[in-house]
Amino acid sequence: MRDTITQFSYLVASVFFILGLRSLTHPDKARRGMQLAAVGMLIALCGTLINHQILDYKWIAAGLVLGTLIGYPLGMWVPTTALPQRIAMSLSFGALAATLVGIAEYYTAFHGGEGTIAPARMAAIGFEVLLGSLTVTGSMMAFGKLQEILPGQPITYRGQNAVNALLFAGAMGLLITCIVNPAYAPAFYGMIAIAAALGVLMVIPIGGADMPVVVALLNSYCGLAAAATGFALGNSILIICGALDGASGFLLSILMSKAMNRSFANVLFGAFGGGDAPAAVSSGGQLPVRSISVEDAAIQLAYAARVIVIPGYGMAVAQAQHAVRELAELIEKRGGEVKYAIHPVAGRMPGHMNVLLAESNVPYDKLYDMDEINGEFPQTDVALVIGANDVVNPAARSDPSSPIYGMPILDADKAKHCIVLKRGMAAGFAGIENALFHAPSTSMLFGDAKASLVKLVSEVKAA
Amino acid sequence: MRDTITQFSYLVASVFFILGLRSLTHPDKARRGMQLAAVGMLIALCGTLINHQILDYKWIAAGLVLGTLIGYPLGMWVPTTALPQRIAMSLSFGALAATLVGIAEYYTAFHGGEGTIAPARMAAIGFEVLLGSLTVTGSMMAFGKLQEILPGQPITYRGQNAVNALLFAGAMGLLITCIVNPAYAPAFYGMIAIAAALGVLMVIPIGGADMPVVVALLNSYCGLAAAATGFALGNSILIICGALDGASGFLLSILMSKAMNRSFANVLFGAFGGGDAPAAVSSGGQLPVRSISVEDAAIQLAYAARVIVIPGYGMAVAQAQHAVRELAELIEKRGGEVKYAIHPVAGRMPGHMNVLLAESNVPYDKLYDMDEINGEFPQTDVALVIGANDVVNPAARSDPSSPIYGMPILDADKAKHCIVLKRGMAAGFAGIENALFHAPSTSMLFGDAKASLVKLVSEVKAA
Amino acid sequence: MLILELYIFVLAGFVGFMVITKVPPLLHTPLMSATNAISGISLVGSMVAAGARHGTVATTLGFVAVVCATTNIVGGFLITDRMLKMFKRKEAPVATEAKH
Amino acid sequence: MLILELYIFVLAGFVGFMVITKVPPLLHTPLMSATNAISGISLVGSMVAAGARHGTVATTLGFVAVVCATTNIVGGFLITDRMLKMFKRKEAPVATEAKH
Ligand SMILES: NC(=O)c1ccc[n+]([C@@H]2O[C@H](COP(=O)([O-])OP(=O)(O)OC[C@H]3O[C@@H](n4cnc5c(N)ncnc54)[C@H](OP(=O)(O)O)[C@@H]3O)[C@@H](O)[C@H]2O)c1
Ligand SMILES: NC(=O)c1ccc[n+]([C@@H]2O[C@H](COP(=O)([O-])OP(=O)(O)OC[C@H]3O[C@@H](n4cnc5c(N)ncnc54)[C@H](OP(=O)(O)O)[C@@H]3O)[C@@H](O)[C@H]2O)c1
Repeated sequence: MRDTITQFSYLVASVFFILGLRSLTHPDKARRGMQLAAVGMLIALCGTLINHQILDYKWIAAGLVLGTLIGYPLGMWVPTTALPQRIAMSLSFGALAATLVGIAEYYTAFHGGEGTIAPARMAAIGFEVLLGSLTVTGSMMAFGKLQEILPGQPITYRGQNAVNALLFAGAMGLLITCIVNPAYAPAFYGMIAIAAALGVLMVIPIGGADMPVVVALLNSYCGLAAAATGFALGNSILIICGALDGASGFLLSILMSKAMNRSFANVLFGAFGGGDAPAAVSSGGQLPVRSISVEDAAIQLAYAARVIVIPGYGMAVAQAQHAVRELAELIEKRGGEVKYAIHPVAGRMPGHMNVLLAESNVPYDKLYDMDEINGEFPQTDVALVIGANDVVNPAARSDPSSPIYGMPILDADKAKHCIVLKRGMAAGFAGIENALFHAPSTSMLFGDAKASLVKLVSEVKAA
Repeated sequence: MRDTITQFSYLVASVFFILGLRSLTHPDKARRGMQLAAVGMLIALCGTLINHQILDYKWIAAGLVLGTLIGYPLGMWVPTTALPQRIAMSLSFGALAATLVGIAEYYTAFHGGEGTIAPARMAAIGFEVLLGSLTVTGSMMAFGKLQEILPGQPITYRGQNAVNALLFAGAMGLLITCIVNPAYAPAFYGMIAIAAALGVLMVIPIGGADMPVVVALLNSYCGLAAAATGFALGNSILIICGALDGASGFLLSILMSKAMNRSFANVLFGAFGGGDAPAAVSSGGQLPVRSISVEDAAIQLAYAARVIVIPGYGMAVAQAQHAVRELAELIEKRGGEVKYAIHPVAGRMPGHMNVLLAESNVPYDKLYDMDEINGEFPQTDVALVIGANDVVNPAARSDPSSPIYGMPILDADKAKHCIVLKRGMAAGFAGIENALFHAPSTSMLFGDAKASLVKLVSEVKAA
Repeated sequence: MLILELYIFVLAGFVGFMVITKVPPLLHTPLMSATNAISGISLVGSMVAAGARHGTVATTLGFVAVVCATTNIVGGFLITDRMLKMFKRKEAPVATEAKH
Repeated sequence: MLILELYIFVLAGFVGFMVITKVPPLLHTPLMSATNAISGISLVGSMVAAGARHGTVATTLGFVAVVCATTNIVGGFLITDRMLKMFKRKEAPVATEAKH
């Protein structure tokens, strides 16, 4: 009886989760939908609490309280600019939970449990801890790189991929050993250790700016781990959520590499995208650069009829989103029209710019996807590039030798004038020159994006 | 072992089915996709043949052969104009299969079987035979009305709905009896009988032209019956196909009633849509009608720059689709532009007109949905209405008292000229006057659609 | 067991709903005949009934069921294919097919 | 049993695929945090491990798992809601909300 209640609570919860994700197809419905999903989560928990296997509630209660205490700040206080690392971190938490459950399953089976584990179940547990521990360390590395605790540059050495391949083979071997002879504990724990090491080694050679792709990919691993847990425990809701999670992570990573016009393989083994640092020094100088004063820039903007704002990672770094909105509203008050052009991989994660601008109350119907707006640049008076670089690099269109050649970009160079806000001539994450900055129609407004924007606002007010 | 193979074959088949239906989102992919689904079906069959419960193959073989012999002509020789009744018929076959399997299950359980049936399983079997037999008789009635073996008019008598409600209650009562005491056979067979009767009585009061809605609805019942079979046999593929079937039937019937701007309730209990007959005589006469000669019509069409063809049920009756294409091609050869406007419920089933025109090789990118094309009528020289009536009845826009008021229509009356091909002044299925036929801009070309079109073709050639 | 089947039913319902809503009116008739063909899957149940040697009654019922289901499968897939074959773009159908 | 779970996995995969592909780039970041929150469902497994009295080791592992999962659930849903709250139309947000 009790079991049936539990099962039904899970069924209801799964439906609510699906409806919740489904609601994300439209911003108006999204919030309601996710609240429904949260309710579903609550139902599932209550359904579990009545499970007859649970004899002792104090550790559960303690865990719930402690988790809430940690979770609340992570939910309410993390700045939107720190979202990528935030997601990487919670990913490692999720994976850790799955792994530990798997280990507990294995341990209890041989300490007071049946004393053995059926092959199918062992395989499930094996995949669970394998993917789990790999994701734990991997996403911790990703977190470190995104938080810039760890160096962003790819760390490479000869025969790296060979080593990884070897380790992977080893882990698989141990997994099979476990399935054949589950009682042999060393194989099990050895497998976990290797997987953990693999997680580190796989992320090391990947540049900081590629982390989002890695995170998305790890997200799908984490999902698969959860699904495996479901198979191990015979728990359908875990299977369903795992599948949903896996699908989402996988699709997003595909989408990102596509938008960066790079293959998965290239992202994972290309040792590419070492952050701004490497090329920062090399570039600039040779070619002419027209720098512009705040006053002149303000005049141009004040009298522009059509302005398109192109935000990039730099806006996130400078936390300039509020200043941007202010400026835009000023221009609109003066009769100018302002649109925002959002490149699919502007910033450091999918939808990064959308969230930042939404945070500063820019109505989302003013944000245009690349394909919608690219045609409008020729009729645009000023393209205002705020801390964007690679996503407006014409080399992607023109220069087959460029590493980003073929990546679709925003045609800022086709606007009548283009004003670029950045601190110096440093390259973007791709670490390459950007001809746009040297184009005759372009003028650079050097300095921190936020500082410059604040100045611009007061100037435009004055104008 | 064998079982696992069977199960996997079912899993693969289910995936292929889903992919097949998914492919129907685009005509180019559709064919491949459905062939994949057919392969899936084959796999499922092979998977079943190795089932160890099967001891004797001769009756299976015989059934397969006989079924193929009956199915082939039904697949290859049925004219596209007879599709609605064709679908109704195969629906009754499917439902019959489900019902018989259910009965066999029940029978064997008490003759050489376990001697009893667990409540859950009994409930499943009960729903299976209940929905099944209801669908069998119901869709046979629908077939009769569509094939015009039975009178199209709704047959009504006082307290009809009360009687049906009573019968339904009775069936439910017997179902519960079965669940409580499965051994009591009379309850089981009585339930089947009542359900069968209910199928007949529920369809009797529904007009011939509403049959497509009924068919779609019965389709979803049939799906649910199949799903119930799946629950009874513990067979997942039946559950999945049942759910797919149910969803499709349900959505289509919703769509149809929406497009007719009628509620389900109205369709099912409204005793509406008695076919052309009732109003046929009453209408016409009073108001002026401008009839036009073939020659004049041909001239108009020959020199028209923009023509929109509006096909309706009459085109299906007259089998005029090929003549239509011929005429259209002639006009195009003379430099005129021809588009086809397809109303969602033109004809007698969803997509009816699309199939007919596709059959006569009209490329599908010349077929426009109502919303796409309605705006173009004012710039149209000639709207050529071929056997359509209700779907171009302005009363739906203007006259709140009209039974079809609020149903979206094609604005043929807004075209510069409108030529209507029909045999007389008879009403459409809704059985109501059509002001369009009396409009000053409209001229009627009386006669069978095909005959008139053939004449038009030769005249236009001459012009 | 039963609960798992319930999960399957619900999920399949979701899939069905999402798939069907994406089918354009253009192809609604083929859709109807396609679901008809697929519903013929009840054949797998019928075959067991017809072949399990559960006595004449069961066998006969099973036999008839097999006939009905087979009819739907054969007829359904054939007519669907026949219809879909007819839908063509303005360009030569070959070109269209080549696309995929 | 296992096979039924396989069905569930496959069907859920379909559902996930179809649902996610419909999410516009605008909401990809909330999507990521939403899936993160939902992945916290592993809590149901953790709770059993923590409460089943299978000895100190299992209980400890379970306890840590519960903490991690809860963190994800609480943090994930809160941050998702926080983000979604920010997406507004040009009209007053009230109006927008009222629509649904
Ligand atoms: N969105 C995703 O999902 C995703 C995922 C993976 C990789 N990526 C990659 O990330 C890149 C995103 O392109 P992007 O154009 O948005 O950024 P970007 O190419 O990385 O360039 C950012 C620019 O902002 C400037 N900047 C940094 N801090 C600034 C500040 N405080 N004030 C003003 N300017 C500042 C930097 O130049 P200075 O140092 O001279 O100021 C830098 O050139 C793409 O190459 C994309 O492939 C994106
Ligand atoms: N498509 C669906 O899914 C569906 C489902 C249920 C109900 N319906 C209903 O069916 C109706 C369809 O509207 P409709 O305009 O397509 O058809 P309609 O309103 O039924 O009118 C058909 C017209 O064609 C004429 N006609 C019949 N045979 C003809 C022939 N051989 N040559 C020339 N004309 C001929 C008839 O007039 P004459 O007798 O004077 O020739 C009749 O007025 C709508 O009311 C709709 O609600 C459709």
